[in-house]
Amino acid sequence: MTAHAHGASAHPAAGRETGAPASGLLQARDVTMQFGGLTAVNQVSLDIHRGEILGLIGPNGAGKTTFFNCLTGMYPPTSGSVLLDGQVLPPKPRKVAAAGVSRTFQNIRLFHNMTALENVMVARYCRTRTNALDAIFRLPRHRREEVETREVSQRWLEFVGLGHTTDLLSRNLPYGDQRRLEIARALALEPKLLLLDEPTAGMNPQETREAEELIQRIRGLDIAVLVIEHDMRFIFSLCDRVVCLVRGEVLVEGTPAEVQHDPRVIEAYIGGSVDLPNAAPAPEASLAHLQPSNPVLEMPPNAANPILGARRRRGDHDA
Amino acid sequence: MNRPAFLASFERFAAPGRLVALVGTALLLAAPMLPWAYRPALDDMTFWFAPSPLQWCGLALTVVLLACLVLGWVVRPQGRRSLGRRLNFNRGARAAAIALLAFVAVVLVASALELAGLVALEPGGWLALAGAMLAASGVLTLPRGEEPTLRTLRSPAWLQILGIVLALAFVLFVAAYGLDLDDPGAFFSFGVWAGVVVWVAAQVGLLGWLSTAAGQNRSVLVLSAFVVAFVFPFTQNGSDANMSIAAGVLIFAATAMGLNIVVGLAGLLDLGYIAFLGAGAFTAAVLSESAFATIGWSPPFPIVVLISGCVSALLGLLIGSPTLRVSGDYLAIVTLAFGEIFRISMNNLDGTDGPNLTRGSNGIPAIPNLDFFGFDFGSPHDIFGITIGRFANYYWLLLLVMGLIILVFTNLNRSRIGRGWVAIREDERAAEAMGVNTFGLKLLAFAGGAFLAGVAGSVKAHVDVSVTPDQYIFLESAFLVAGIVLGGMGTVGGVLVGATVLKLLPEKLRFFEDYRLLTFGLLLVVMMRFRPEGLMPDERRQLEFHDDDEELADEVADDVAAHRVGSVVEGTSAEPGSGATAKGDHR
Amino acid sequence: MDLFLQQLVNGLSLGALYALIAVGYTVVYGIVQLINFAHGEIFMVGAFGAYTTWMLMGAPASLSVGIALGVVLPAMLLGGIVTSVTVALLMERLAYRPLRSAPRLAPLISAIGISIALQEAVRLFYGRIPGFPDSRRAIPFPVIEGITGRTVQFGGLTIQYSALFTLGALAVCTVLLWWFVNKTRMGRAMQATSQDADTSRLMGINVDRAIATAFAVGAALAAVAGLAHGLRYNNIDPLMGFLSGLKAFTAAVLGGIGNINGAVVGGLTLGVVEAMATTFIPGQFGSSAWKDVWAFVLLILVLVFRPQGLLGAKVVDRA
Amino acid sequence: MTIHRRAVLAGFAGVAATITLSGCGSRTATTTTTGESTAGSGSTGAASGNVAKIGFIAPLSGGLSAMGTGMRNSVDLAIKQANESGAIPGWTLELVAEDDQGQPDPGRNAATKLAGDSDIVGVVGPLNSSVGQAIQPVLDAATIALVSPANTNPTLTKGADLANPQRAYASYFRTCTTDAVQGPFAAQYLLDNGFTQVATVHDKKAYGQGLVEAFTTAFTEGGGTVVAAETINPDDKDYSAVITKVAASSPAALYYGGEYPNAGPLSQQMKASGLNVPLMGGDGLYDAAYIELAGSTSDGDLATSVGAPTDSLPSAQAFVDAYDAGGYAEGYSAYGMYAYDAANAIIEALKVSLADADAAEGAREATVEALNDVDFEGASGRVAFDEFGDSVSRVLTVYKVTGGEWVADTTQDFQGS
Repeated sequence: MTAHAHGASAHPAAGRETGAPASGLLQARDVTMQFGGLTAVNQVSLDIHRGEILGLIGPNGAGKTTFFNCLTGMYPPTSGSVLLDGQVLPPKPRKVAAAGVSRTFQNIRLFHNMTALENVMVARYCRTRTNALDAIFRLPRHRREEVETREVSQRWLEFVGLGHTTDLLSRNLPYGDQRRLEIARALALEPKLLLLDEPTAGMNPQETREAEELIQRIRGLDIAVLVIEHDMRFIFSLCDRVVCLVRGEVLVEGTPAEVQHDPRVIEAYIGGSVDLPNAAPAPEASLAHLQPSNPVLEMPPNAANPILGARRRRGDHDA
Repeated sequence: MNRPAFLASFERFAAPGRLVALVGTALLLAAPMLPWAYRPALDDMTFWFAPSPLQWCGLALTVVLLACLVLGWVVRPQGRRSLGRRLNFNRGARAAAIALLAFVAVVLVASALELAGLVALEPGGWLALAGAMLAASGVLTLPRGEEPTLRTLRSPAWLQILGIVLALAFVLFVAAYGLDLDDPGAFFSFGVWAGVVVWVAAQVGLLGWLSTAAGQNRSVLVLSAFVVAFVFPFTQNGSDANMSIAAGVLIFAATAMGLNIVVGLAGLLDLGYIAFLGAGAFTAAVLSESAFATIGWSPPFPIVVLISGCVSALLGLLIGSPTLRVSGDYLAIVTLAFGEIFRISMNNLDGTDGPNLTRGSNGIPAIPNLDFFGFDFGSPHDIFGITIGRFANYYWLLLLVMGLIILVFTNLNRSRIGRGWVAIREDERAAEAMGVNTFGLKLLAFAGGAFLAGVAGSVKAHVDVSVTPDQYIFLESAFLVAGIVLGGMGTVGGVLVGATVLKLLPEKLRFFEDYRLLTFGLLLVVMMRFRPEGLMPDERRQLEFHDDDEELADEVADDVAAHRVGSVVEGTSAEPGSGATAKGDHR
Repeated sequence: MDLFLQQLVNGLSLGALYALIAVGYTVVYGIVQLINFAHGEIFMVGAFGAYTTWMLMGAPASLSVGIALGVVLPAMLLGGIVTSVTVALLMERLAYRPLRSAPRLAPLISAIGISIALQEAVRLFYGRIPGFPDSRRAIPFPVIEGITGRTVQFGGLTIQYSALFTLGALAVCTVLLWWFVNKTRMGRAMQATSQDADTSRLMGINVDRAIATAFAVGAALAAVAGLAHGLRYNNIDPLMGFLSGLKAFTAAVLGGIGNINGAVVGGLTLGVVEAMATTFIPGQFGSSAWKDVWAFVLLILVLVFRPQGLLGAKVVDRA
Repeated sequence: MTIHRRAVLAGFAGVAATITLSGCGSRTATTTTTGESTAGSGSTGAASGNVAKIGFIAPLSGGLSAMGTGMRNSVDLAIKQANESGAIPGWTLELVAEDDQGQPDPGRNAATKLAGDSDIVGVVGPLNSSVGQAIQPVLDAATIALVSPANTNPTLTKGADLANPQRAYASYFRTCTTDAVQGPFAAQYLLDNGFTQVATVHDKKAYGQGLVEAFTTAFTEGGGTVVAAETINPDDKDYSAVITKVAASSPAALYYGGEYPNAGPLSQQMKASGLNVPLMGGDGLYDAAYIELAGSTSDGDLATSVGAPTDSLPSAQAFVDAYDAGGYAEGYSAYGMYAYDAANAIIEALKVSLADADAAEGAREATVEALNDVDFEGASGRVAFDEFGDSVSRVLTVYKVTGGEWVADTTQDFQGS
């Protein structure tokens, strides 16, 4: 799990290379975000290494998405800075994207009335140079880039397993496919770092497994992944490192095993209302301790939340 | 709209219904041979056995009705690819009968209004009405069946091209003949007829086939459309009156097309767009050789066109760069305010309240005619024995401008820039997060649209001879927006239709003039309520306005796929093997 | 100095009129985020409603001050309010409510349509009522004894009773509105709806009624403005709503749209700016020919540098 | 495949059938359509074979339609009278009335339409100077005489440089006087009556601004002082800021360039805010509606208007009587008399030009030439044109609001400036 790839190619066809030393890709330095009197993110510092998968967990309202928005320039942080490859990222989403950080959204934000392919093609915008005059007079550069954009985008669709959806309107895709389309769109930006905001929310176990596998393949392209997720099982089996954010501050940072057994994390989650893994990989001393006291876990298997119910059944089966 | 349930029960009586309809059709066939009115009204329907043109129009529709009735009976809709499914004759018959009823009713009412009243109608008219009513009531019993699927039919290229050419020939005929009608009643009736013909074609499935054909033969469509537009002045027998109107329509359409980039593609509502047309017109006027021009420099016209465009674009940047950061609703108001600032400024730059640039409210009159290499736009020329007057000359020039604007519009739309605009329209923040330069693209739309309006304005100055500030008021901006909304945002055809309707109807229906604005206002409200995507909508736009309509979404997706098949085929034939080589080159 | 004070008085009385109309824009925008472009026409309809009431009372003239102020004026006010509110509610019900979930362009275009249609309807048809004056040109407003033509001298200042009436109307309306919004059930329902319509619906608030109330409140104030306009300028015409509406909207944005106090402050500011621009800007650009330009330039500047307006709070866009 | 093809062909039957129809237009070529001349006259049914048409362009719809319809009726009256009296032997005159909505664009379309009609020999109109600018070249290219009853902008006749006037279009004439006459006349009146400190206000429209400029020049030349020069926005209702500014310079009178819809409220507000001086303006104020809008405080306000008061001029009285007898639904409005005179000027010219012409189109040039020599006593006074095409009539009257009515104060044949 410590394999780090290098090389400029971010293309899906590129192979997975290993052996390079771990190096800092993105550094968040004392990032603070305040809304009026409320401090949503407080002095968060975080390093993301090349090619690693970093999990970001924390109870609801811990500031995870706000932190994401600070990283991607959607919110200019009240103080602190974000560096990518040693360069300060300007707080403009577009420039952050061009620099190589792309993201998906917690609530899917596809361009609903565009086809799947067009959605991905939009993300090629900052990787192409055609200007208005090229386009108006259909100059060679325009023709060349159009063909290229179309092909590259199609390959990204295929990479996430949506090769057959090219001409379908994104609003007509099944929920899971929409999530994957969002990832394809983010990948088409050729990012160095991919930020996934709850990529498995609302997915069934099958889809979750596929997502896990997809993220592993993305890492295989030498793209670092920062993922927010409530599904602990997913996080702990996927990530190289995990950071736990509570009330806008970093509580714990470490390997999945360390974080999983950290009493502070467990305590933080007692107050939380989110689902907990009921079957962690290391059952002897894990968050599973908390099961009796967590109200969520006392819900019957087929409770109002069918997704939760499904996940739980899968856990039972695994156990 | 769902069909009331009781209508479905009628279908038991389909056979007798068809008979009733056939009887009605027979009456309709006979009626044009009789006089319809006692005295001449519309285009004079007082003769025996000599149908007037409008009566011929009705007769043609009757023939279509008869054909649909018979074919709907003979051809059974068996199998998905059968003739009956492809072309739904029952729907066609229904549409044709209802269309005929509407047409006959309009003709009779118009005649009665122009004459003493209903007493002036002769038996022929009543016979036609009776026939139409019979036919219409008869066809109500016919099963409606499914939507015709002719649009998915793959037909040979020559047939498609023939279809396009015939359709455009029909458009030319309607335009030339309709414009020639001076009588408001006749014009209105003919307009209704043209409208219902299109509707019937849509119901049968022919329109779907045509749109597929047009999509797959875009260059043929464009070429023949321009040929038709080019030929139009020759149908006028040397009269310039309609060409003057046509020039006005073209200026309006060209401006609206520029606005369509801003509103239709980028989704920015600009309520002061007329200012950019005005800026172009004033620039051209000031730089013209008019004795009233305030700058003693008059460069050749092509340079003036460029300068006009640039001045407008500069104004667009000036107003856009600070305000495009504000959200959509605010932008609408800021642009409205800008339009007012422009008008007031043009009024004030008269030497007393500001530097003398525009001569204030007097404006700049006496702008001379253009002269290209000895071709004087102001004087008539004889081509093929037909006199081509002043406005016909300008009409051709405007056609050129229009072509340029359409080129800009469509090519931008089908590029990464166009995709960026759609993305901004759909979800601006997501677009920005995906690296789209939202501000830059919005500014480009704004400045680009302004540039095109400026170009149109520079020609307008010469066509109009004088430029005054009171031509560039808010209402004109509202009309431009309405032209786009009416036709369909984001489409070329829609804007052309919208512009024609908004400019032509008031010219031809003068008696209606007092109610023009009222109708216009109500039309906007009704359109937004019932068909916000316009008469000829862009498919994506249609979806935006009908967010919850899944059926429509599937249908559009099918269409997109169908078009894609066409364009892929086109693409490979144009650039053989380009796909394979590109892979290697751009890794 | 007298000149300055006199212009201040002129500006405040003009601004009070703007403010009364601006409240309508602000209340409606606050609750449904719709620029009710036709609100200027509601103001016009209010003025015509007041005039109609006067005509229906038999066009009473040369009355004693007591009857004019005690009977005729309140009746006209009531008539104006009833007319405005009726038209506004019809408009909301028929044109806006069906478009509530449509893209934002749709209601805005619809509003322009309503605006033009209302203007034209009054222009074309009002004068056709037997005995009513031709509405295709300005109609002289009735003389109300005790207000029309009366002035009070105050030092070197001349203040018309009609100006005092307008300012007084604004003061009373502001207090009543504050009471209504903060102290009544419906007012609180409106506030809740403007915060989050969906949640409010879940909490049992009749959102439709809250929105309709917002339209009605705005219309009532616009009717007061319509009457004040008639008294102040002695004539009304079908097109008077356009420019006044535009200025009032400017005022609403100036003060911070959605903020009732902002509308009042914005209106008064705008009025004063216009009056002062007429007198105190030197050179060619200082004549009254440019005052509207300055007003609109002010609007653009405010939107650029302080989009939330003078009194508005900064709103964070939810990602 | 065959079945598909058959399907398509069958579908085309409809379109094909309609297209072949274009061949049936033959009947229209022989049958003339009724056209828009519903307002036309010439219904006397004179047996004479030749028809000459007089065109008319003015706003027949929209806000200015009251004036336009009055003008149209007056022209109609003139043509009817000419046909009845057989003014032009062997010819019947017809009116073709077109609507310009008061805007250049439709005006241009209307003019083009008239120019394309070979029977048109002259055109009366338009109302707005901006429309005049747009249609002058169209009609001039076809050598059709255009006689405007209402355009007051001096540049229409004298060209861009008023200091070195040059006739812009040989075919353009007008029966009304220009701003260049009314303004100085008002200036002289004010000076004669002891007003030497005057403020000016105008509405920034061509008419108002032209009036104030002409007034200012004459007034300062005559020894008066313009103490304040302001403008208002015609869409505005609140003039208090401008009034305050003007009042600060303590004028003895205010000269307003513009029309009554703004002038009335301006007078009212001015007096209400304590500036109790007379307001004076041009013929745009001379309307009963001014007094209604200005209210009871308007007594003493002044307006100049062209021509002598109706009751003092027999030809004017005759026009009014004939108009009333004509049974027109609308009043003849402010410019009715000038429209009547304009039509009669064309008719006078036609007496010369049509005398030995066989077709109307051939008489167009002669009509333009003959108009230069026309000289007769019309409803508004003497009708004749100077070398620029302007009316030579300079009889003007000052009216004063007295007891809620316009009362003639001074009538003068004004020869100043």
